[in-house]
Amino acid sequence: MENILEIKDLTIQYRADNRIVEAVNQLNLTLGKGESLGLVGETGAGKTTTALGIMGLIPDPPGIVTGGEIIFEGEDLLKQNKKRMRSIRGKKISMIFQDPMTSLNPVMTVGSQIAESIRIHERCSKAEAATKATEMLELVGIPGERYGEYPHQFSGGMKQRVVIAIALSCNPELLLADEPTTALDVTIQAQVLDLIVKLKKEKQTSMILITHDLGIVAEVCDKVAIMYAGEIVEYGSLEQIYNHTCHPYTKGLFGSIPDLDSHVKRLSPIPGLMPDPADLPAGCSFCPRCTCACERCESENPQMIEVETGHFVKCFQIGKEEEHV
Amino acid sequence: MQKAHAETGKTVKTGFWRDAWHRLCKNKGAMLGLFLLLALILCALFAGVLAPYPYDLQDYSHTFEGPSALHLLGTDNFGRDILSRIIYGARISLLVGFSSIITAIIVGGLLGAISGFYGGRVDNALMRAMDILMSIPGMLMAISLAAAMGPGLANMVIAIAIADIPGYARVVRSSVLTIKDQEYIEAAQCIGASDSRIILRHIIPNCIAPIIVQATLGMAGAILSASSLSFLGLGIQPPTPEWGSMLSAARQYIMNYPHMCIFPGVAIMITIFALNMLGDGLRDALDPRLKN
Amino acid sequence: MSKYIGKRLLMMIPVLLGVMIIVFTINFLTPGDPARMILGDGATPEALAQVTEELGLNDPYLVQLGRYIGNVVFKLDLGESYMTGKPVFEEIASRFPTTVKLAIFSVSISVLVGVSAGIISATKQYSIFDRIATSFSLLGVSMPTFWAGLMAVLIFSVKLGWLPASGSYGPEYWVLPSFTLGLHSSATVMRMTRSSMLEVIRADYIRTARAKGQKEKWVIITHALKNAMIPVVTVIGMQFGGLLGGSLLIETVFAIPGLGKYIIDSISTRDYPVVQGGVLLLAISFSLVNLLVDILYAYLDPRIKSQYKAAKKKKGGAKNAESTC
Amino acid sequence: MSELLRVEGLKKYFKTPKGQLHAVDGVSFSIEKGKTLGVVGESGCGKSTLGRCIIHLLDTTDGKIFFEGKDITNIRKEDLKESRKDMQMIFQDPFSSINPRMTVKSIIMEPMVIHNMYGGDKAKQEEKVLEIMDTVGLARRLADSYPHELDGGRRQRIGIARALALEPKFIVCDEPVSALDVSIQAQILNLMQDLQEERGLTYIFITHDMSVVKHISDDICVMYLGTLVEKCPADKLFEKQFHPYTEALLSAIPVAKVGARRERILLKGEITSPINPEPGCRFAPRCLRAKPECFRKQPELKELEPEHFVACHLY
Repeated sequence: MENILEIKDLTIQYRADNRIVEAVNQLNLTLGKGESLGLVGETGAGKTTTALGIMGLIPDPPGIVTGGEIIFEGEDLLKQNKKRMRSIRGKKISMIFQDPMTSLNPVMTVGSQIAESIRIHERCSKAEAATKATEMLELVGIPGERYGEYPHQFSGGMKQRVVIAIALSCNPELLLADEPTTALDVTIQAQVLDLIVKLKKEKQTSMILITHDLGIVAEVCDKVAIMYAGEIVEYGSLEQIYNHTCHPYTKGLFGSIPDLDSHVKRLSPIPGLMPDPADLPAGCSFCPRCTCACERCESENPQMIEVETGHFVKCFQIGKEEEHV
Repeated sequence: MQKAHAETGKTVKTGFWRDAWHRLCKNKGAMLGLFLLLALILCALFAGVLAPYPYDLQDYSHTFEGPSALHLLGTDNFGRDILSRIIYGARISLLVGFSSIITAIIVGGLLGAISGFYGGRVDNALMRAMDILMSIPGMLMAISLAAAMGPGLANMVIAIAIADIPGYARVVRSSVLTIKDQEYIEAAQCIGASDSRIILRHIIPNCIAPIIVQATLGMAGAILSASSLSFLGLGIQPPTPEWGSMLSAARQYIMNYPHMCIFPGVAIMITIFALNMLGDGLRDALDPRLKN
Repeated sequence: MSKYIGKRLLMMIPVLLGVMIIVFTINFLTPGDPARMILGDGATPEALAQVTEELGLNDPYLVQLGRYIGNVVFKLDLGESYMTGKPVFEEIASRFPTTVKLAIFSVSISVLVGVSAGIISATKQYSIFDRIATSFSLLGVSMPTFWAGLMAVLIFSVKLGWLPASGSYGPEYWVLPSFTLGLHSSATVMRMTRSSMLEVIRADYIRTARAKGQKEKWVIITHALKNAMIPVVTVIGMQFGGLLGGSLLIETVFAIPGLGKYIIDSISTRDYPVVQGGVLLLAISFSLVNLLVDILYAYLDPRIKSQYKAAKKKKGGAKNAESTC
Repeated sequence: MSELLRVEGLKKYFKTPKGQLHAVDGVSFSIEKGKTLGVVGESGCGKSTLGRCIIHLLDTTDGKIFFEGKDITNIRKEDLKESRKDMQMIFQDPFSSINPRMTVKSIIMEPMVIHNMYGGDKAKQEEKVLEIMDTVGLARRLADSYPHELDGGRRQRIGIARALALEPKFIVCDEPVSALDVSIQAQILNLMQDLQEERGLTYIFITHDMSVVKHISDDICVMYLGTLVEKCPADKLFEKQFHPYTEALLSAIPVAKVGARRERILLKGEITSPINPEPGCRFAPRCLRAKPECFRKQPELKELEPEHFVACHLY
């Protein structure tokens, strides 16, 4: 399959008060055309930063992309000039943000916010853009009459639908959805997820879904990447990650969520806390919390190993097990 | 950073005020302001030692003299040394600024706290009254009060304080309201804390920071108002040295002896500048959330 | 919208009544015998008693207050000047336009300079322009108005001889006072605009606009500006109050025969009816300006407008589900 | 088994400019000693208000609350302070629920000081604080730290320690883990279960997270717009639901298993306003199976199967 996006050794730092925070650390990731990738991790793992990096929207200062490549349809996004990036943003790659409450401009009508995106990328008159924006509204399940209303007149779920309409208005090739349903109630979340999946299929868009919810990933994605402290620690197909979990962190994540179907009396959480991103451990960043860490893990950062076709794990212990077998 | 310390077990003593002080120390502008302010306070306290001449020593052989080695900032129409008068003037300005702000904060803060804590009708009545007071521009209010009460230090302090009260009432009310919404107030009710304990232990310590910032910036405003009143002849009366009234007297000589007009104004400016810098710095230091 | 304006107008009534009560009470408490002021020092006790009786000064406070408010509201009668014996209303009405003219000139300068400098400073944070503008504004807010006026006279009239120092006989006489007042208050407007702009630029919806591929210039103009102006408008309204107060000082410094100087002169001649009337007129103008500000506010912020619309159509309530948790 | 808390027809209305907001509208249930009652529902369903009414942070509009058989609905102020020793609360937001100007030690000690525990002996209280810190898994060296130095998980442990300081019998937990990351959430959930076992605590566990509520509760109440729509033992609820809202709610939960996707029931529209609600079932406007009757009369809670109560006209 053709790859639409290839990220190689991407490193993004935030610099403030003589402190360097490695938000994204030598990240590698590939996404095939039409695929949905779930990028899973906890707060501070660097998921959003990665997405903003792809969009070229890292706030500078304090953020700096210090190295790596982001190859999208054959061109390195990090080498493009501002004008070229603008023509890619919103047209070829677009993003749905986490908080629908704050991601819409409170003093502009929702219709004009959708139309704006159309006007930027497509040669059309104001009236044509408005017609298309109304269509987009209806597509995401909002009556077209509400074109002239303001964001505060919409509920959270409705606002997120508007954000989706903006993101999909120019039929992007790649959609970055950053926790699109975290701020919503379960039943509304189900509606919005259904909408995203439906539209993605219709428009054959590739997608990176950023979330901390392994349940959502299981329902929506084909590929999964688990992120910890700015790195991908495990990557593979949905089946590989969920049924042949390898990395101790991924195992810990699964052990932490209560299961609806079986009855477990106690959860088995990961001990300890996420390391301070300004002061990462020398070796494997998960080592201080890992139950099966050895001396080597403390001093040396493991490389990604392919344990089966398309299933990569960043852990020394996995290699060992293989050897023993 | 602190998390890391907690993690590694290094016990670094931190506290809200200590942290705020460290942040303030990093702010060059605020440090400059603090330094200037301390210098002014020293001037005011030790005016008798620092001033080269008594403030009311008249020397008719040396009137209207420009700056010289003998009189660093020159002399005025009575031959009095301007530098000495400015140094003594710091006393009045700081005194007026400080006492009117303290009065305004105590009265306004109390009204605002009552309004915010009890809410409902009390709040409504108090806030409407404040709206009315605020619909008269502060300077105009101070001028009419000063005009009604007549000149003098105490009257000036009262006039400025009254004009400032509604502003403080609003600031304190809004911070009390914000704090009242926090879950830790509910938590305190849950463990059976009395109203007075909640106010004293939980609300006041948390709204002191914005009040300090307001007070610093407000003191600058009060000193400006004081000098304006004196300039209009409604505040401190000659021969007491006050920067505003010095300017008022100097005005008629501006054509020929501009030095009389320049230096007292510079003194006012330095004071206000110092307080503004310190106030801005305090705001950043006391509210780390604002600074990203 | 008209309902909103109507409500604001109604709300002004108690405020204006309150202002009248305050102004009257301050005057009531002022020591000094009005009868003696009118008749002069040589007056006989009988004459004094007669005038006191005629003016109703023996009546209780509330009676006098009621009479005062009745006279002001129904007859526009503010009493007579002790000095000239003419109705105060005529005296102040003839001088008021001068003060209004000065205030309008200065507010225009203040808004023009303050808002544009604030916007440029915020969009180019830490640039040379920003540093210079912030330093100037800091000096500006630290300067007393009257001293700034004196320095302007010293430089432009005494030293350079470009502009007249005092009086009001032609357009050139307006330059120094308007610029002194205007530039002085522009310092505050600039600081507010800058900080409000900086806050808005960091908002999520600005990121959304950038993610659409919008040009930075348009992001600022169409998205940031209107939102940033909401708090600035309030500050401009407050500044207008400051300018009315400042006009007392500036008119005195530049010897402009406006209402401000008239009030100050009347204070020194103890012509209290004039002071009372003048202060009342200035306070009323300030209230009217605040009314304008509120209307402008509703225009800028659709959330305020729709509060009034929602009450009209019942549907609005159901749409915006209230959260109670 | 003995009953610890019983709530009968609890109502809480708020006055708003637009009308009466029916936050909680006639909720009844009881909890047995040492058990956990889970209360689930989406935002705006009144679950937090319910918790705050029980703990007397809010006055109740109507209805009765019995604690250990005593009616505590309109308890006198002096008695309320005493009853605080038995009933405590753990809050949702680990950041706003503890006073930023107090040290960890003084936060945990405050309830002991207020209630003059251990005869007001300071040393004894301090010792007790350290003991509680051990219990909730806070290192003793953190006693003099300020909250802002600590992460969300540790702050939530402080909140739990404060609630434990009075050695209560009953704790209302208002979304205690929803602000935390999954790995930390699991740590806190385990801690709460351990405490329950050791101390025989009784919990009301308020949350919007179905998997958490299933994990921790013995019984579950499902709320919708201020009303209780379904109540039954936790395991049973996930096997069989009667109320259409519960069905939809459960089907909407994404399951972290490959191919586990269930038939999803998508509700139409969004939650309606709790202000001056129309008569009839609150869920009727969104219900896929609503009958004309549903819009006329509010359904009563009926016991359809042993221990399984449902408020719906369909049954």
